[in-house]
Amino acid sequence: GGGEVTISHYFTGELGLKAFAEQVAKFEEATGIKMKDSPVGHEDFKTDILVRAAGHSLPDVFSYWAGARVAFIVKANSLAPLDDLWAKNNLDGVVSKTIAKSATIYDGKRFLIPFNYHYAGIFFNRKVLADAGVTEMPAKWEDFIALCKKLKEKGVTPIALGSKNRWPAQFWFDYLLLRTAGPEYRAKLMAGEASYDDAEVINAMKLWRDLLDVGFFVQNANADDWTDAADKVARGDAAMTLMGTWITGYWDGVGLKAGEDYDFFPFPSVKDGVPNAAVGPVDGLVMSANAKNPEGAQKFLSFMMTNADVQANWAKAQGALSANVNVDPKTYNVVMQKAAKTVSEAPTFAFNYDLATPPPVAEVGLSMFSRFIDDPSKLETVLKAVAPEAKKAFAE
Amino acid sequence: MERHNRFWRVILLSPPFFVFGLFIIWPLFSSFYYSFTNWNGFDSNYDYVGFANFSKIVTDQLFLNAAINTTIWMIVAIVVPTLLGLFLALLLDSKVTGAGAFKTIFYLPICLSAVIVGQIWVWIYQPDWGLLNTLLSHVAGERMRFAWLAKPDTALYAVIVAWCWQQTGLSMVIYLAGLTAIPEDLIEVCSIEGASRWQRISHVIVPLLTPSTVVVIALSVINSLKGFDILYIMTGGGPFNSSDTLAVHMYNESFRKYLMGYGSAISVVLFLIALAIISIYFRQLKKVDRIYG
Amino acid sequence: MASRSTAQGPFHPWRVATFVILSVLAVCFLLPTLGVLLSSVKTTREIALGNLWSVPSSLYLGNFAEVLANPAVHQYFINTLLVTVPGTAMSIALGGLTGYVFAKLPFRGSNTLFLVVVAGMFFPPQVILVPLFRLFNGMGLIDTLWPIFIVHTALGIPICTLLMRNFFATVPTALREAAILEGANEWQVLTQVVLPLSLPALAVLSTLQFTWIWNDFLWPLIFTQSDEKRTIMIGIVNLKGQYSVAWGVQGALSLVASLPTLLVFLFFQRYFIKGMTMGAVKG
Amino acid sequence: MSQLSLRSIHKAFGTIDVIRGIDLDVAEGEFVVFVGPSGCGKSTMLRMISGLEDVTSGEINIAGKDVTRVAPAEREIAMVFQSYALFPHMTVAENIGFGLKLARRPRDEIKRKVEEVAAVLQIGQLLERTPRELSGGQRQRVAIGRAIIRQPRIFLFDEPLSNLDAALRVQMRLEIARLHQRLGATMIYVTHDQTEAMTLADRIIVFNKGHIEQVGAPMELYEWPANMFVAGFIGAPAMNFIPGRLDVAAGGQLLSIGSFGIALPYACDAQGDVTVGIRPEHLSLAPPSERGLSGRVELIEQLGAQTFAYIELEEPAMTVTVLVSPDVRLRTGDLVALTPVPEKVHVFDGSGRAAR
Amino acid sequence: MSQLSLRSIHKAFGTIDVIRGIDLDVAEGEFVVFVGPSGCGKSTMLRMISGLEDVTSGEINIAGKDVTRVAPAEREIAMVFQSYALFPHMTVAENIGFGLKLARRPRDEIKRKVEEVAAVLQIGQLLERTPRELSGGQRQRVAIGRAIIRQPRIFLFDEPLSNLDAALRVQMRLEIARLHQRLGATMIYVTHDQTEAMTLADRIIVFNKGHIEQVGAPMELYEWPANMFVAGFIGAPAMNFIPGRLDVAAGGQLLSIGSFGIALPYACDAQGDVTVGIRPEHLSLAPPSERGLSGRVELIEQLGAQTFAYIELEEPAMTVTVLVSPDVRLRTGDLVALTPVPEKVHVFDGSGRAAR
Ligand SMILES: Nc1ncnc2c1ncn2[C@@H]1O[C@H](COP(=O)(O)OP(=O)(O)OP(=O)(O)O)[C@@H](O)[C@H]1O
Ligand SMILES: Nc1ncnc2c1ncn2[C@@H]1O[C@H](COP(=O)(O)OP(=O)(O)OP(=O)(O)O)[C@@H](O)[C@H]1O
Ligand SMILES: [Mg+2]
Ligand SMILES: [Mg+2]
Repeated sequence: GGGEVTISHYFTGELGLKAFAEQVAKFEEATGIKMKDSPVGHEDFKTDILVRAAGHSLPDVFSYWAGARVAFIVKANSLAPLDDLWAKNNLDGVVSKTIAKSATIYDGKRFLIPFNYHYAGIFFNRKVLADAGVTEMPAKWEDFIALCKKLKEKGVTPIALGSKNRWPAQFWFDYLLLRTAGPEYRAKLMAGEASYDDAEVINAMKLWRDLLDVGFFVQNANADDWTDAADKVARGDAAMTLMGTWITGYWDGVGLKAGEDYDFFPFPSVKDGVPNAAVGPVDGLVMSANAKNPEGAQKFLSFMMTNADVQANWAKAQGALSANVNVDPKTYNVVMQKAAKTVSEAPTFAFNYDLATPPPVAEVGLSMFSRFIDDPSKLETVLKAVAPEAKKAFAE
Repeated sequence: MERHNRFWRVILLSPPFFVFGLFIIWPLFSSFYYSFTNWNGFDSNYDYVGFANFSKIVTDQLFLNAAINTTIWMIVAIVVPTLLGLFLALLLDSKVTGAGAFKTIFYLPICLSAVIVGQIWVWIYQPDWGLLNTLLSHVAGERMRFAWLAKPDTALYAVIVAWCWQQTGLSMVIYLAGLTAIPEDLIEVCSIEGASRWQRISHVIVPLLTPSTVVVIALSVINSLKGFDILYIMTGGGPFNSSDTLAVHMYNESFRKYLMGYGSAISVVLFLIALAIISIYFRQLKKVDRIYG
Repeated sequence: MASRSTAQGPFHPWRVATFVILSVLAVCFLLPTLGVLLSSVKTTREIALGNLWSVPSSLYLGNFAEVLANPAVHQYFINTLLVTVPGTAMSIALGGLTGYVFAKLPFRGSNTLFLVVVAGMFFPPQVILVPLFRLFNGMGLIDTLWPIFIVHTALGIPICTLLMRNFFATVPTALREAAILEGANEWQVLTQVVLPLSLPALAVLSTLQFTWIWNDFLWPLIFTQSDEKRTIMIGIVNLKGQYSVAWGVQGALSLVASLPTLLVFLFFQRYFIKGMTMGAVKG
Repeated sequence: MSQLSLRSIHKAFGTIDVIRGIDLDVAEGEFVVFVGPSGCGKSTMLRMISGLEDVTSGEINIAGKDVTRVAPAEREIAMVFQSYALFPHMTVAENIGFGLKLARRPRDEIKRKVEEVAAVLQIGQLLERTPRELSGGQRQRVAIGRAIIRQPRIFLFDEPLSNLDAALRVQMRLEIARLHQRLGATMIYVTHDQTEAMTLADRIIVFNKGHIEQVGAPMELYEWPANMFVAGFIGAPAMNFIPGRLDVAAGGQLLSIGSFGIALPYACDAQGDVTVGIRPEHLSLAPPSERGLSGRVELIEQLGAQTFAYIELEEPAMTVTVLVSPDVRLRTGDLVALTPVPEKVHVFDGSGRAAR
Repeated sequence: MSQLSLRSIHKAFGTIDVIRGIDLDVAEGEFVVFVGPSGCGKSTMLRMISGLEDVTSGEINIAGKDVTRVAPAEREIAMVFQSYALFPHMTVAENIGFGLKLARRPRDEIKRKVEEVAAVLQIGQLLERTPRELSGGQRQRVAIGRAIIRQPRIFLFDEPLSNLDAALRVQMRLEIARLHQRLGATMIYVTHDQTEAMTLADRIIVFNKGHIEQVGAPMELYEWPANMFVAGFIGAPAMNFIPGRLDVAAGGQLLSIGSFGIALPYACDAQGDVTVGIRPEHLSLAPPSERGLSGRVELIEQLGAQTFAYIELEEPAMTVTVLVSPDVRLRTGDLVALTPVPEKVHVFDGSGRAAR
């Protein structure tokens, strides 16, 4: 149809909004279809989209976080399956395999067009590490500990964390659990088939606690935003932070140079024999089940996905990686190229915690992390309390 | 006359009651309907669960926590702006130089939106370079790095301070109004009877300000029951629910956990609490009316 | 008043003390506001590096330039005015009608009804979010400014009713009766006699309602979707991206966005106190 | 045909009967004054006539038309309120012309009529002021102006002068009297003020507890009160009430107060214990040696033209008020004898009814 | 030594002189009444005595001590306000005992004193009520109670009875008189009410535009007013002022009003055009055939004990008020002749000064 397509998304902020609008404009120019755009800040987006769903008035297309959240609304019959679209546009050849496998299929059908994705790694200030005499990045847990010790001796706080909004802490849990208990156990835990007082969880958390106990983390992590943590690394007050690739967009924005000022290395392996999974969120576009203009919406989705130029520009503005394999890696900066490579080489791609487990459980877990960070000595009590709460949350 | 009155009551009340009924009362009740279901907001299928949501409230630790926080919030948010507003009003009433400018300064925070207020106070409480720690460091002589908003013991109170900062101006203005309503001759009686400044305030002015106090308290209660925006912006109820209030809890359950049914049940309870408070308020109002009318 | 100020003799230690105390408090009250001011004249980078509270070495006006030159911001302002002014006026008008009936034409059960209306002030608005969305969606009004105007009108009715009723109660009943004997009907009594005498109450309510509606961002967030329909507070909120914030611009916009409410207060201030005295304080 | 007639009017507020059966006819052009203690229902009656208050039962006729259910504005009445009830936000001219404006009369007609009325009341130069710029008397005049302009059949006044100071009250009272003469309109006037009632009324209606105690011309009530209530209520200073006894004696009835006896010059249908009512001006002072009620001067009040003495009687022990003629010189503590004018002595029986 | 003495008191509000040189001595135990037109500065003077208002210049002495700069509470005065100024949140007992409580007197002493005072004022049974539950008269009593309990040297009353209705006013007036006798305290009393001033005052101070016009005992002012202002102000109904001429004639002075002449029985230091002042009770009515001021009866006011006639004179054309003796029967429109009592005629010169 030639009518309007309504779209709602959480790409706000100065850069995000502008870049997204540019890409939408390209689509409009190319097809003559008008898009009706509705950007909402991403915290408010959650409320907004729920109200609209409850009001039976979802936009034709909207951005959403792949994983449990999409699964949740798929279960509520709010989304339209996109298998035809997928096949027609031969998206198998366009979308990165790892991402396609992990993010697009729910209940056996495709519901999400992965727009771009992020990868969480340990980003660091090159100069600080160089000053500490570090040349080789740690691949093993022991090396990582040694690195931290070295930094600490130099008077630099090894790890910055800004967990005010809770989610930045989750990557630590994700990686530690994935690296010790493996992706399968984690998937079970995320699905409610394992318990938070299992030994696997306790072990992972204990590793984390050890880091906290020896003061490798900045003080008052709960008081900082992730940007504050990024700033600390940028300033050199801290050396590294475990964060998504969007941090590159933020750093570029304040004038840091990729590869010169900052770089990253993947989360080290902890236990032998456990595959090195990559963690990160996938931003996707979905189509609502009651879309008023499904044809236009599908056109939009395929255009956005298949057009390499759009993908490249958009990924750059977001500091993200494109899910489109045809995007020339050279459009990324050096650090991002490295990240893309890491992901493509990773055996599995796992969603970060709050996208991997259903929202009610994620609430419980995220609260657990910040409670734990506030007082690591309470680990056992915290986990004991969380286990039944998580069970209850799964029940709902 | 009565016939005429009846006619006009209907004419005059129809528009407001239509608007109020259609856009407030009806949505309110239709929202209450969901408190008997397990609706998640997205799904058009949901089940009727009777009073299950309400019995869940009884065992919900977070609800209890939020209820306690709301009570604390309400008490502090009533007491502090009321007393501070009264204090300011009394000072300003004594015809001090620049009273107009002072009034504007103290009222200024009300003009700011919760979005803005929340952001400013986050900056104030920032542990490393925030204003509060910077100032405290100068006083204490050592570097202060306390994370006011990140510690469960202080987060709620830190937000309340911001809240009080914003609300005091309103109490002040109401008290200033109340002060102008105190008959001059009662104050004159005080000087003739030999009341000291303090006696005049404690024995006469404050009791005579009771009608204003009732209004100030009512507004505080209303605003603190609603108290959501600023809290949501500053702590989001965190760290780990330590600063949840009932409104935040209701929001979390409904919109973050997608438990619309349970969230509605919480809002029903919230509404009942509000009704209880308001009828107490009205009873008080009648008493005040009888003495001061 | 004379007694309060003159009975103190030639030297006024109290006055000096009062002034000093007030000044100290004023500084305390101003400091936070200063934060907005500072953030608006610094670059986002400077703020991100923790230099918010320092005295700026040079004034960076780029934030203001960006805000003021942005056509979207102009649209936000227009939209906000388009909901705030009619919303303020309409809620006062409807509250005036109910207030008039409760004050001058009471009937059996009117006190209970009054209580129900006033109770409308007490619940958190999130409660009615979803039903209202459905209602307006059904009316086809989503993504227009109408729902915001309507909801603020409806939500304003309780406080307006409360204050208008109390104020009208201070207008002598004899005036209404005199007008009725002259052949006025209730509508004429209300518009030609009672309302013109209630200007202070109107000032109070105008200030409060204007401030509340102007500063609100929940309803515009939910009921508008396209950027051309958004209000200024959404504009501020949306400056925060998923992974970034433009602090400086946000500060500048916040400052600009707070001016109208301040101006309204200053404009109505004189009547405000008087209106409060007669409307609110008399219980 | 009477201008106003009230037929067994009752009024209850909730369960409280405030007006309990009022029947009254007022002739065209008559000036009727309602008096009575506070709370007896005068204002309520007036408001029922105006239509501002519904009657609970009964019928109100104005000019022969039943107006019991007619709207106030259509009853052809005008009311002047105690508080003046001027609209503070309107000028004097707007206040006076308000009714005409509501009736959508042409602008110049309103202007002309307002000026006419203002001329009558001599407030022509005040037309552009607002009420707060007027003195009490001027405000009252404006209120009256607003009433006059509508040329009503009946004017209702509810204590119109009670907010004015003494001198103004006298002046405004005269103006109302003149106005009544000039307009010849029917007026119903509620007041607490003795002087106003006595000087203005063609007839005074004495209310008490929602019913009428007595109706009559002022001097009729003054001289022939039907009962103790009216006797005590009309006249200032009030009539002295002294306990006495009435016995049959040779040649008539003997009224004794303590040991002092008066041969009543008229016949009384009472006997035994009675209350004797004597107005201050009907007691004269004599040296203590003379026959009379003996007592001692407690207090003397000289008002210039009049002097009142308060005399403490020996028997019965009580204080009575006496109007002293200007030529008598008295001092506090003097012993005196009081002799009443027998023809002017009122006798009330046990139930308070005048026993004449 | 006088209890209160005021020495050349001036008061200005901004640039407006409100009090322009007041000198006054009040003896211990004296009851002094301030009267004067509205806005003449009575209240301001009272408030300066109380200390609520500063004097601009001048000196106030109480009991020989200069209190000009002393705080109100230390002047040993008590003040009763027109509005009663009772604290609505306190019971009657608390209101009365307020001053003692402030002075931190023991609880039982306060209780005892409050009960004593309540007994004096007969409000013992009201002690636990709040002011809203009291009638006007009761409130006034409580206000007086609060004044009495402090045993001040001087009581100041600012129109204390003006909010009460006529009957209550009479009653409270008597109570204040009794109170004065009982306490023997110095009292300064502001009023608008003729009767209150005449009956209560030992001395009346007539204020006008911030200065004193005349000071004297009530009857002194009534009979010998120093000027037209006082003559017109004291006495109700007011003195009639008629333009006249004073000429020297054989054997004395001849005062002519129109064509009617009176041989003045006393010497007057005026000549030519004067104003003649005659009180209503000093004009007597005679048939029109008799010699006198001829006129026509315009209006008759019968107040019961008194009857006033308003006579429209032929020459000069004006209306005068006459007190008619009860035995004269008059009707509106009757032609009459008025003869003044020559000894009681006042003559005022061009400047309004009594020319005697
Ligand atoms: N609206 C009302 N509701 C209930 N009772 C009323 C109302 N209006 C008057 N009353 C009662 O009716 C009685 C008569 O009142 P009304 O005002 O007629 O007295 P009044 O004779 O005019 O007294 P006053 O001389 O004090 O003006 C009083 O007891 C009063 O309390
Ligand atoms: N605080 C004030 N500021 C300015 N002018 C004042 C003030 N108080 C009184 N006045 C003026 O001083 C004059 C005298 O006022 P005051 O109250 O003493 O008169 P009053 O004789 O008591 O009058 P009334 O009989 O009406 O009570 C008036 O013109 C009044 O307007
Ligand atoms: Mg009345
Ligand atoms: Mg005065």
